[in-house]
Amino acid sequence: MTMNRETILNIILAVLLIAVPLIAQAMDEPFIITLATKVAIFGMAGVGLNIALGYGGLVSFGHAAFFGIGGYAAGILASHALNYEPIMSTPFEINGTTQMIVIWVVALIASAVIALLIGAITLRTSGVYFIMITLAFAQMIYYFAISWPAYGGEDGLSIYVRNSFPGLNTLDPLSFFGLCAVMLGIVLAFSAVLIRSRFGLALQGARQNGQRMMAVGIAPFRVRLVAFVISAMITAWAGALYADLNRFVSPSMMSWHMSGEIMVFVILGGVGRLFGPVAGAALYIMLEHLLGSTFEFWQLPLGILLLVVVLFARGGLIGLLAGERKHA
Amino acid sequence: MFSLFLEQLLNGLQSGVMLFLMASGLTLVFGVMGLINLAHGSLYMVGAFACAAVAAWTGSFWLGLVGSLMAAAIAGALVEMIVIRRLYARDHLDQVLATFALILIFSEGTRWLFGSFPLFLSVPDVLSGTVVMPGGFQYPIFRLAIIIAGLTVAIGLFLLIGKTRLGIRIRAGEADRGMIAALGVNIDRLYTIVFALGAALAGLAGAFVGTTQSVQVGMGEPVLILAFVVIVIGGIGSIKGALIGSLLVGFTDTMGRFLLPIGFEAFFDPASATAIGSALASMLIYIVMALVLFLRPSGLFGTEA
Amino acid sequence: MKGTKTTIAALAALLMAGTAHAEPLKVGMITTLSGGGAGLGIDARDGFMLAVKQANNPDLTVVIEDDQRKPDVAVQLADKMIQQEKVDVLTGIIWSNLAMAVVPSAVAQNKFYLSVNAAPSQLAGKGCNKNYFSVSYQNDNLHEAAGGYATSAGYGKTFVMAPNYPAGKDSISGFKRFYLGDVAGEVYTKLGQTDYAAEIAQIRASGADSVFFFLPGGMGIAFMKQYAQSGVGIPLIGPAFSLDQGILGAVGDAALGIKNTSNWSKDIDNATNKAFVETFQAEYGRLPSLYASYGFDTANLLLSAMGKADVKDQDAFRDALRAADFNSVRGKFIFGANQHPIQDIYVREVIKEGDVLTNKIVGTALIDHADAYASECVM
Amino acid sequence: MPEAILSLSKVTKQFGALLASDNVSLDLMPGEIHALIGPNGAGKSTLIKQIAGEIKPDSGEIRFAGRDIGELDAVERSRMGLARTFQVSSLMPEFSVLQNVVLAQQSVSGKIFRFFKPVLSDASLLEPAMAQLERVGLADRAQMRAADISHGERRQLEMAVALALKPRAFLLDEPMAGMGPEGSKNLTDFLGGLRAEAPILLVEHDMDAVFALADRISVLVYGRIIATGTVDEIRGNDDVKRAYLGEEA
Repeated sequence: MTMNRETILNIILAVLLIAVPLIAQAMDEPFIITLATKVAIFGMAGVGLNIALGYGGLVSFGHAAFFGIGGYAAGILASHALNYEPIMSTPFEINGTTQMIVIWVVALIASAVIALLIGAITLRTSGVYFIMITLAFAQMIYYFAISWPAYGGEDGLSIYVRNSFPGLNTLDPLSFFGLCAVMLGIVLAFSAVLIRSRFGLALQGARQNGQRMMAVGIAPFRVRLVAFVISAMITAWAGALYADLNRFVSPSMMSWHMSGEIMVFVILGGVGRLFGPVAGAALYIMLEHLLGSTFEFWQLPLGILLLVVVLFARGGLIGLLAGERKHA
Repeated sequence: MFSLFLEQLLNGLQSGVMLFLMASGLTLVFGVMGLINLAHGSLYMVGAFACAAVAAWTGSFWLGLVGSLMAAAIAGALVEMIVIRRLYARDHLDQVLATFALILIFSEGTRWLFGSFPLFLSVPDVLSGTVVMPGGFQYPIFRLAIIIAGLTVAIGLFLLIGKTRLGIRIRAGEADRGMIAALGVNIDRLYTIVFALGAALAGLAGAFVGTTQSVQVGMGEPVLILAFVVIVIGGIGSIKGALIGSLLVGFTDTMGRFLLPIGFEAFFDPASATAIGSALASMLIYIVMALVLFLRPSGLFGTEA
Repeated sequence: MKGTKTTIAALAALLMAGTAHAEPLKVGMITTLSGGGAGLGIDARDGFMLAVKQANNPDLTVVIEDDQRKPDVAVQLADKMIQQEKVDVLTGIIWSNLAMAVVPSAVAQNKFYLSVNAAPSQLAGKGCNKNYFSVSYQNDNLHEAAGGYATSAGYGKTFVMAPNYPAGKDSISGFKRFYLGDVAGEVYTKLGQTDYAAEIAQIRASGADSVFFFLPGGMGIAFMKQYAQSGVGIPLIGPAFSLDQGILGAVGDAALGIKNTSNWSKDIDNATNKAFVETFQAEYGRLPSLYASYGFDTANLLLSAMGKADVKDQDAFRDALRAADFNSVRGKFIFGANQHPIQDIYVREVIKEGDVLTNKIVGTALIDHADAYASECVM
Repeated sequence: MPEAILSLSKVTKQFGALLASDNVSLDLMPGEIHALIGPNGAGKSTLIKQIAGEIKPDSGEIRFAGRDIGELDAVERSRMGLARTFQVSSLMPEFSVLQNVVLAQQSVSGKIFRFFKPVLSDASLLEPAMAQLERVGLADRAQMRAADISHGERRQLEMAVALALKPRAFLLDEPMAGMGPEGSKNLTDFLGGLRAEAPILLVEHDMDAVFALADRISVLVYGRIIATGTVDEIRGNDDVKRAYLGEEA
């Protein structure tokens, strides 16, 4: 395989994402590591959304719900473990845990079940209706989280101590970054493989021409539903990591702003591009950090910059730097 | 109890009419230009701020109202010519991102100009006070005025679309862009006018709502989401759908907040009934929307598949 | 010999104490400076910085960051302040949900946290911490005072209303804790709700003799304007948040006459308060709000402790904070065992001074009031 | 007499006041090419859509391979072996020519939900897909984007996709539309050989092609079949002349 410009760009991005925290560690700038961790986690959430949005053409405006479900999986399990209260005692006892691996599995299963339910209803619609009905479901879950008192409601839930991963001191910023970076690598690799697989071909087909899909005997609905579920699971996984980054989870993880932000990462970086969400998250978080500490009305230049990117740099950052997308 | 029920029905109507002002502009812009405009809520905020500023400066709410219409229409026309025009040919995603950026620009720009504290805007003296309604309850005159104003706008809008030359062009534009351009209509100008009209409707809603609520940065966002719920329920692009959707959402929300906690008292103790009922009430309109789209994936009056 | 040693030790201690105020101290302020709730954070910041400016202490450095009212952003800023800026003290958070996100982990990392506003019950009771001080109040205080006032004013059928989220539920239970009459109705509204027609109709129909409401920010503005238009006329009682200086202008005459409970008011009669109100107005061109007063007191508490101990000596610094040896705009200032203030809470009424709406103290609701959670706190 | 592979009886479909299909009865026998002709707006495409399952008839019965398929959707009908091409090419524009065929191939294999193995290194899909491209003469275009090939080539690709489905019957909706004379001739020859594989229901305007290929012809006018018969019978039918050929002449 010869390397095209996008592959080279992806490699540069990956190297940068790993190098920056290492340099930051050497220069004793630990907050940069936190920012890089945030990029990795939001990038991961974006990679999840990109499967539905970029490859499947399913513009979900409600992915924050899954991000939050992942976060709450971490928060709820950890809070039960830290308070030594079983989650349920009848008919059999289930205890909380602070093991990330268990938490991830729970986050993946919970998000899959809920995405299956939401997808089964929302995927009957298309276009703007789909955008808005996914938003509606996210809002339902958001308001539920706010008014449900058991796990803190709007106050959210503190984890106090970051959950643990075998053989790793997760409290050390660099180690935790490493963990998140590896997870990002895994979902990126999975995403790359997925899109070249039989399923990936069917998913991209469903985006381009649903009528043709039916004519060749593939039901686009089922393909889209599976893609929606996979997409939600990856975003939920990122949500679980985000809860651990902040050692805190709250309904704000599920707000429509968060859905919008995850979407912005994907579009800013380049829709349907493997590294698009990572590039988008990196750019957004960098801007937020640089502008936020210099100017009280920093969201004004941020807005203008976003506008310029969408108007003049079509195909996002990756599109700008690597040219148009080659056929899949 | 019965008069309370009547009063709540009227409240539902008023909240629906208010929503219609917001939603009609949104659905018009979508119907004609195929544009998803998240910044519609910002134009609503512009209207409220302009009304408050002009009213504070001149001492007259009515001048403020004129100011809000003009400010929102001008802001809308400028935004259309500078930004939105480049987005018609793009997909919904680019539109979402660009108008999301516009929200940031409008919100922070407004905060820069007006500061971070809410502004004052009040009901004009002529419309303050209450009247006794049939059924025996007192009702604020201003809310009645909003109902009348909103219904007038609705009728005006139906006449504008149905009877005037501009309306014919708008309908033609909805049906077929190429066709109307071929007929020699200046499509750029038509789009600017339609967008400014939608913005003015939002600005008007902002001015009305500003008198009864808080004129502050970010005030447009909750209403924006509601307006989207409305137009999706009604069928995107349909003014009639926006009207029906607005009323449905207005009634559902008001009656839900009123009746659900009472209803749950039949099953739970009062404290949990209030808690569960209120929680459900805050989710209710989204549940209704999901239900409508489940049964009719293109909304009640939608044509687009 | 032994005597000499003691003398030297005492001398050394004296010297160290003497040099202590020369030790630098870095404060990280995380507060809301953008978006809808920015007014509160800006007031708290301005009050805080006014005191810092007046003290002109070269050893005090302040780093300020905007949390955008997002808990996750607040947590990351706290990490930044602790890891990178290496601050000794954190402060500034306005909202309880953000405080719950930041405070537990900050104090666990041995940083001091001084609250300029939010003081959720979790941090006053079981979750109290020796490094956490609330300068403002405990969240329930003003609601409790409202309950106390309603009782003493002779109300027997109060309608209560708050948003459907934890702080809202806490406010209602705080009110009921000191309210002896009957509840005519209890309504939880949607967080961020802007139209209260349905609730106002219920109030009118409830036959209540008073209404207690806790609706912070824009929600309160909307409710009061609509309530005034509705002509219901049943007296309103609320905590000061909805009737504070920053908001009154936006409510307008609809706020006139509303009774509200507060631990600070610009007409509390003491020299510090007078000077504060004057200098704040001179510096920023507006009247100070509640949040500005909390910010101002917080900075002065910090400065007083800096004068007594080095922040690196945590125990000594903590004792210096506990002593609260500073001139508060509230007059006397004492911390209770859980490091929340024990204080008088006043009843204010909204009045007009010339064209400007403001509050006037009309009575005292609770004297030397401590919070309900202090007994659960084990340090 | 062998049983019809596809048979319509009394299929009726109305859009508002327009009767698009009026009591249409029609069958397709094994090994035959049955052409459906009629003037523009006669309801040919609507009929194809009803057979393919994209729209539902108001009444009437459609049987395929001995089974009533009225309740089956387009996907299920395709999977039963009913392959259709579209009047206006309907392809995956961003896919390569090869990917378009592979997608169909993968449907036939019945294994869509495979998430890991790269599809373009799967010989069990690639080889048959390339074979179909070679049959329609598009092998040298395999790596080009479907959006970038010529109109005629897109028609050929439609055929390749249909072939890949290994159908039991073809529904071809104007396969010659927009093709040059040489392309039409080539396709005519190709279709002639195809009837041995599976019978074809052919909607076509190109009368030369129809008369060269069809074993039987049905004539649809205003939603009604006014005549069915061999080429010679239709040529000699007065009704047809009046209603259809007469108009053209």
